[in-house]
Amino acid sequence: MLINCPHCGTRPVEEFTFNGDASVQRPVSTDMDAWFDYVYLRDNPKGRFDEYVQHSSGCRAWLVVTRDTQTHEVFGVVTARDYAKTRVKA
Amino acid sequence: MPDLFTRISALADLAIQGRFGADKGVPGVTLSLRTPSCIVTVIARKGKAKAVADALKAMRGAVVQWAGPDQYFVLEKPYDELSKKLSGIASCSDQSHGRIIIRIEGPKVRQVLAKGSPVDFHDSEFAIGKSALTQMAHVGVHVTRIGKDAFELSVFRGFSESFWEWLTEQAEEFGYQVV
Amino acid sequence: MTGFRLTAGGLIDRDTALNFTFDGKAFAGHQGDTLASALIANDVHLMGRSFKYHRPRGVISAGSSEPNALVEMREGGRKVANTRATMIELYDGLIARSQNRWPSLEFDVGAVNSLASAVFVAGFYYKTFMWPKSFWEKIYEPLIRRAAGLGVASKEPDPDKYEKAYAHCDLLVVGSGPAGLMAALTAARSGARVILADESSALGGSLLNENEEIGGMSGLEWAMATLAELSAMPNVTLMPRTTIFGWYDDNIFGAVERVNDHVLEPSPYEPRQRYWRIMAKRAVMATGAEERPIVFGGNDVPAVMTATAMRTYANRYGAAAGKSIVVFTNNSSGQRTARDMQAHGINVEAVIDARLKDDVIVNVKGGKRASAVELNGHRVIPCDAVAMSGGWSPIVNLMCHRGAKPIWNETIAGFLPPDVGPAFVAAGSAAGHMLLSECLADGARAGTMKGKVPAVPKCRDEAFAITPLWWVKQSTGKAFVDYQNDATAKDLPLAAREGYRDIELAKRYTTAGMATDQGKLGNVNAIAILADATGRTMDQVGTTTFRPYYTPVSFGAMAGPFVGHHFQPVRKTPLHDWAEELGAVFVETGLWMRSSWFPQQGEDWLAAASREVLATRSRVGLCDVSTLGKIDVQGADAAEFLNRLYCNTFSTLDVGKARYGLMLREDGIVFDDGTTSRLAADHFLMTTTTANAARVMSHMEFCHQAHWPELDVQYVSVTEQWAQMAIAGPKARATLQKIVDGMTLDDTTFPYLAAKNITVLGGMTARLFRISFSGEHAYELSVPADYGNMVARALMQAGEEFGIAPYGIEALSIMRVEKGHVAGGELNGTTTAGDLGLGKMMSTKKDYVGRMMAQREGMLDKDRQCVVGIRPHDAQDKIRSGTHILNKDDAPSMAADQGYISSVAWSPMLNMWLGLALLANGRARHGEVVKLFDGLRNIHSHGVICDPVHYDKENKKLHA
Amino acid sequence: MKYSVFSLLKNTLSGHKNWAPAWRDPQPKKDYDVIIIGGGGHGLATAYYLAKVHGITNVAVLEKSWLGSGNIGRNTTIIRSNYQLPGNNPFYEWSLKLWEGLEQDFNFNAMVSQRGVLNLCHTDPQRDAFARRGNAMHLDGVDAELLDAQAVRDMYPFLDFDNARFPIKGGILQRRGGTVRHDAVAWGYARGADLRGVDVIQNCEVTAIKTTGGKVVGVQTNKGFIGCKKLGLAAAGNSSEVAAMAGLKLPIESHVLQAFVSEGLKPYIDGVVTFGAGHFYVSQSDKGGLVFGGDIDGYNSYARRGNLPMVEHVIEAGVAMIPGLARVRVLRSWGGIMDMSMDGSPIIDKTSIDGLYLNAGWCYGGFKATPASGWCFAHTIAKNEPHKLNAAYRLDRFRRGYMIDEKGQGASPNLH
Ligand SMILES: Cc1cc2nc3c(=O)[nH]c(=O)nc-3n(C[C@H](O)[C@H](O)[C@H](O)COP(=O)(O)OP(=O)(O)OC[C@H]3O[C@@H](n4cnc5c(N)ncnc54)[C@H](O)[C@@H]3O)c2cc1C
Ligand SMILES: NC(=O)c1ccc[n+]([C@@H]2O[C@H](COP(=O)([O-])OP(=O)(O)OC[C@H]3O[C@@H](n4cnc5c(N)ncnc54)[C@H](O)[C@@H]3O)[C@@H](O)[C@H]2O)c1
Ligand SMILES: Cc1cc2nc3c(=O)[nH]c(=O)nc-3n(C[C@H](O)[C@H](O)[C@H](O)COP(=O)(O)O)c2cc1C
Ligand SMILES: [Zn+2]
Repeated sequence: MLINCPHCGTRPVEEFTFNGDASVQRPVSTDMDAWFDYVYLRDNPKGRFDEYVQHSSGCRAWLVVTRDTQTHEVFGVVTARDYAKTRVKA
Repeated sequence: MPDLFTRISALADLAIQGRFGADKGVPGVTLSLRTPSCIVTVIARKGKAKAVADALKAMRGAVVQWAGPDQYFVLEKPYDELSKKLSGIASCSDQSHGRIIIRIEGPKVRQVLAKGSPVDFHDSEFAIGKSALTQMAHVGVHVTRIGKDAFELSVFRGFSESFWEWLTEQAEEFGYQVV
Repeated sequence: MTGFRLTAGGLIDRDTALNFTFDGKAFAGHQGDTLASALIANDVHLMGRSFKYHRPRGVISAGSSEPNALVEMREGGRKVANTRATMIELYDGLIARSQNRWPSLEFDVGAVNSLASAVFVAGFYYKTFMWPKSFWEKIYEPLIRRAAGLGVASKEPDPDKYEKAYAHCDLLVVGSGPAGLMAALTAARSGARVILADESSALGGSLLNENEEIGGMSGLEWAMATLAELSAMPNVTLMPRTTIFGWYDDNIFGAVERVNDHVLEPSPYEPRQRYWRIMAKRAVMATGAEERPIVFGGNDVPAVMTATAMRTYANRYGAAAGKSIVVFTNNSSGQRTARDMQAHGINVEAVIDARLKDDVIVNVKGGKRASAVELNGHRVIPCDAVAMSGGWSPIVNLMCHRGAKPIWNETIAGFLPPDVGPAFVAAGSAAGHMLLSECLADGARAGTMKGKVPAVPKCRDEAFAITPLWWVKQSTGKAFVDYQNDATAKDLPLAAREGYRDIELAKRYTTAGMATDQGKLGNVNAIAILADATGRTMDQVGTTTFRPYYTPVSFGAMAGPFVGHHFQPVRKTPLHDWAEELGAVFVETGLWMRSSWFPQQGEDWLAAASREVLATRSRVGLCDVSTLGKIDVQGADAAEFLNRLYCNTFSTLDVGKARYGLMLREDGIVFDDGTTSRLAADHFLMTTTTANAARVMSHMEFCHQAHWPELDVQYVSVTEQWAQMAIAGPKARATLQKIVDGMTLDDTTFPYLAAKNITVLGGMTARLFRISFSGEHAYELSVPADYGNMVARALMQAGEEFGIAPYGIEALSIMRVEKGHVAGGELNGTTTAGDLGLGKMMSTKKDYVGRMMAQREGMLDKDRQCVVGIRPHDAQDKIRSGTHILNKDDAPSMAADQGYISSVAWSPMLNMWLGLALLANGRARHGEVVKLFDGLRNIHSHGVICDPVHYDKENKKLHA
Repeated sequence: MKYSVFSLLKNTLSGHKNWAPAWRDPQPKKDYDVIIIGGGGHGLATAYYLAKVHGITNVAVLEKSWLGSGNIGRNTTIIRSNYQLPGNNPFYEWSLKLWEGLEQDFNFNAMVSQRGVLNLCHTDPQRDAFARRGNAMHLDGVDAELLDAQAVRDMYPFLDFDNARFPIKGGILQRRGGTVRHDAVAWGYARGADLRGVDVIQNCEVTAIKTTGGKVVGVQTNKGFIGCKKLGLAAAGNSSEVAAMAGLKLPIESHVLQAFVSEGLKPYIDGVVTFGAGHFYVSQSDKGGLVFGGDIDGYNSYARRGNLPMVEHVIEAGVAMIPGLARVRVLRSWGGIMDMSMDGSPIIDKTSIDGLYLNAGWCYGGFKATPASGWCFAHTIAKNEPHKLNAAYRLDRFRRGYMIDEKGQGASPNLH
């Protein structure tokens, strides 16, 4: 699997570490249900999936990789920074 | 500012001069240690990326290497001077003793690097002056191309012995020289 | 011809004589031979025994699909099992032995199995060996295990080296036959970076063994000319002896280059094999087609082989499989072999072409070497070798490695590769083209990077036609589908009758296709027979799943140089040399080597560590703590960032001060701890535990970039920049004072938890912290790494008059247990701040990672196990980590479990064993006498629960 | 037809023409008392025990593909009961006890082979953790032995004792642990269930779950609608997908785990050995292949195949543990989809929906659990309440803060 790091260019998967679903968002509220959802519940989709990935053996940037969990095809990569910003807007 | 105290490189005992590995005429690669007076990590503060880039471009006598998003290794400029010059726009951290820089050059340099890193160092992909962060032999490496067939490999001090052992073993089949 | 070596022809150097032994018997062959061709030239066909019935077997193929001729090669640490005699290049001094036979290949006792073969049908294991119950493990299974397997593998370390490497290209061409050569040439001429790889020892593919005509020259000459042009181009890499074993995501190919398997011993500077990860923008699968056997009686008798194999031995190796042969075919390949063999002066007794008349072979006579074939209608034709061709299977493996299934094609009676997109295309016979002209044109098409497809040289075509014949049902002898695993034509209908109808179930029940050749020859025949037995078509049955490895890959290649001591890199601290001088014993801690004790004459670790503790607590000690993670945290929002990372507050920390901090995971469990100092309003220095340094860094990067990108904060690891040493004990200050520049250390200039940039030894930059893990009056001093050893030596000198002693992490952990400080044993990923007695640190005024989840009922349950001190009830007793704790009068049971001892230490101060434990509702149980259960070591005693702080409760020494 | 030496000989005489099918190939009825989704080990075992122990035989097991095509058909076959937490160990020990009598019970030789499971340790803290675990096992009456380096060397002299980066300091051994012929487990349970009247229906994919008034009434499949009073989910790697059909969101992620087998060899290693300084464990199958594996690839995946980095990672560890492996060849590698839970422990429980039961979250450890999982799930379904052995495997434990986290990795499925 190859991931195109916005900072470093295309690198193979061995340079990255994964941290699961990026679509879940850390709640600002103190609502227990929202927090439970965030920490424990996952859609775990078969198909298109936004995933946190760190270029840990490279520039160390956290990225959000949109990938098909069945074919492993990568559709796109953005930095976690930009992902967070656009999400705030949305 | 010159060092008041004598620095003992972590590779002092290993990087012994001489010719090693296969004896096929010209050595495939030549290895040497580069010990800059200073290495400083410079990270731009929020919204100051461009200001920092410009300031570094303007800075005379500094060797500036890309080291991540809005982040640089600046060589040959003391930490104190840099943090003053860049105060308010960047955060500086002294790494002068934290990293070991190995220079590797010669006709087989790319074959040797290819045994460690997935980065494509082909002329068409990796211009002179370009830096990359990658891994070789389970060790994080900062690579900079400094000439046609010449590269610098910068690793954390603590890994340098292991890394040197690995690197020289990869160079054996071509024969290598340590200077 | 002399013996079975043809007098002319072949790509062998008849002037070289290479000596080798097979089963101890001496033979000679030529440069260019494989072990198989050399044996055949020496009239040796019996090369192995089959898995289940121990049937005598010889070569079926001349390539990597060989199921039968597997041999054991070399000796000692270089011994390797199951090597294909058809792939190993002959070298002088080669040693090979046959496998899976006893006492000898000629006479193999195991052959009795074939008498019982009527019982040993597919799946018989599952129906028996169940009574009496105890017999399975005592008798049946050991027998089965001894019978199973083929070769014997070495258990000695391998003296050879292995390497790994990455390669990048615009076009990877897999296979160097006409299609592959044409593809490579076309792409290379257009300037693309091309890699051409072939598993064979020489490039050229089938052109090395077929009589073809291309561009007015022989196919071989054309291949050599093309290769000459390619090898002259700087943008082309030719890789013979290189098997592409798998296709992975995003066009990454795994390959193994057999750099030195064709020599007696590699040069010390070269690897035996090199494993490649090839990243190809585009790739061409020009892997050709595999010729299938026909399933008929005795189709496994030595000297029965595929038609292509027979003519390959003759054409490429100058070795005759026999002197009078019979050909059995259902397609044009058989005619080719007959013609070529005749041209070599071999008698062709008969060509039985199933397409012409309904003659078929029902049995092959001659146990260890074919002597005659028996046709339906009992006609017997004497012969000494049989060539068979059941048709062609395009080699589609690689394209199916990512899940796509091949598609059945009636006209060629084979499965064609699936369409997997433009980045990886098939060409030539691999794509189902059986005519040379098509293969060349197809190769040119596949090799065209952009623009129009160039014209290809003219060539002579062999017509191709096939009428499927899978299984000669009238067979009188055993007819094999999977040679190596002894799966016969009868096994598949049986599997179907028993309900294992799906091809995947049939595979697992009969083991057809599961041997070392992965059914390269047999699978399509198996599919056809199963289709017939279940009234389904070929595509309804379909293939089993294609998986890596195209051919088996040695562990060594995959491990590369990362074995033995080099398995993982070693990380040394800047004080390593200093510690070594003082005779330190180093211990692996993650990748670090840490000095753990400094034994003197005749001391074991406990004596040494105890002495080090006494020295430190009574005088002064020096310890290397450089491995602690150090992270520079700067920026306008640095304080706010730390507030969110730690459960306690850092914005209130004064400049020049240090504070102990506790980090939680988002699930409310404790993650890491350490002291963090404020060097300036916008500059903190964080320390982490050695174990978590990397994870904490990555956690910070995640929190900042994913959660709080708005924060103006920068951080970088400076762990390696600083040599850090703890100076602890009543004389720590006095010792330190002697090297510190221009400052008198006292409680006003440098109070407890002070943290400052200073200089030492007359101008050396340094950082000094007044913190203590040992509980003593202590400091931690950081100096630039390259000066570390020198400063440590200077401190040893300065402390000499006070009787300074170096101490290691063993002494350190004794002292932290004495003081009840939690560490790894307690920070085990399941404890809360409350469990550790640090609940009060959790701020109620701010948001921080882990705050919410820490409030769940289960996290606050009073019966949670929390940290307590523990001591033996009888002060003489020893206590051990991992011992469980029960109520004094409870009988052992999981339900009665109250907790366990997490850390222990022999305390030289209190002269007894002390520990920390995690105990249910522990804080309420100080003073309670408990039962200590150590069933593992069968030690049972009693302990007393107490406050975790065993020594100097009032912290007098800290401030002394 | 009962399998025995005699039936084997009898059928040999008749050229094996008269073997009865191991299971029928039934068409689905229009409704069942219980439907189990998933014809893997757990689903089939559940049906088997529903029929055998609870007398509930109007049961269908719906399998979307061929029988045992899931993880039961692709796991590395290790069985053991060396867990340390109270919620886990009694359950896994019961499973091991069921394994010990399984073949006679369902009259199918699954080659249950207790040749021992040895976990190596390379540091003192590791040894302490093993001591804690071993003593927990002893508390539960389970066999465990703490070995020092010499004792390990006596068992397996060919491990790397002399040149290792991380020297072997000892290990923990469970002699009753071992391996089982994985496919045969699926086949044995399927045949046993079929003989007791259960419909095992292959190539039948559930595409929707129908509920009315908060109660399950049946499932939509590619073979049409099938009604049921109770519905058990045992879909392992596909649990999230199937649960979503009932509107449930699970504390589970799906990850790919690779496994490997070497070329067939004469006896090389007798028991199961697990490396403690990297991800590698190995045993030898009765066919002679070295069956081994390591860690999950790390990224969420529903593809039954992995990538090269984990292959290298595993094999590097393999040679570090057994230098002699360098010249052994890997024959084949594959992958399976793990239902990785948020605390590394499984869920066997009722759900918020009446008549809907959940069996999931097995991570890479559910093969050894197969008998007990079937046993407990059958009980939970039949009695509409958990058996005491699966009482801790509640779905709401995460919300309430009672995780069962053997490794202490927290809510990061790919770290368990
Ligand atoms: C490589 C690997 C190695 C492993 N090693 C071990 C080990 O050594 N020891 C151990 O204890 N465990 C091991 N495991 C874990 C173990 O295999 C699994 O936890 C266990 O098999 C899961 O239970 P199961 O058998 O019921 O799952 P499965 O066999 O996967 O059964 C689930 C079934 O549900 C079916 N299904 C899914 N969705 C639907 C639908 N919509 N409709 C109908 N059917 C559906 C699937 O097709 C599948 O057949 C390993 C797993 C893997 C992949
Ligand atoms: N007349 C017949 O019966 C008949 C049938 C089929 C093919 N043919 C002829 O055979 C020729 C086929 O040409 P082609 O170029 O398609 O195939 P080829 O057989 O000439 O070359 C294929 C090459 O690929 C190599 N290879 C296969 N898998 C590999 C792997 N995984 N890694 C590395 N190398 C691998 C093989 O070693 C072989 O050298 C044509 O001339 C065709 O006419 C004739
Ligand atoms: C314990 C075990 C042993 C195996 N032994 C072999 C073997 O000897 N030969 C073989 O070809 N495959 C073997 N396999 C792998 C299977 O062929 C198959 O790849 C695996 O069950 C996954 O199925 P799939 O590849 O069809 O997806 C084995 C699998 C397991 C779980
Ligand atoms: Zn990057």
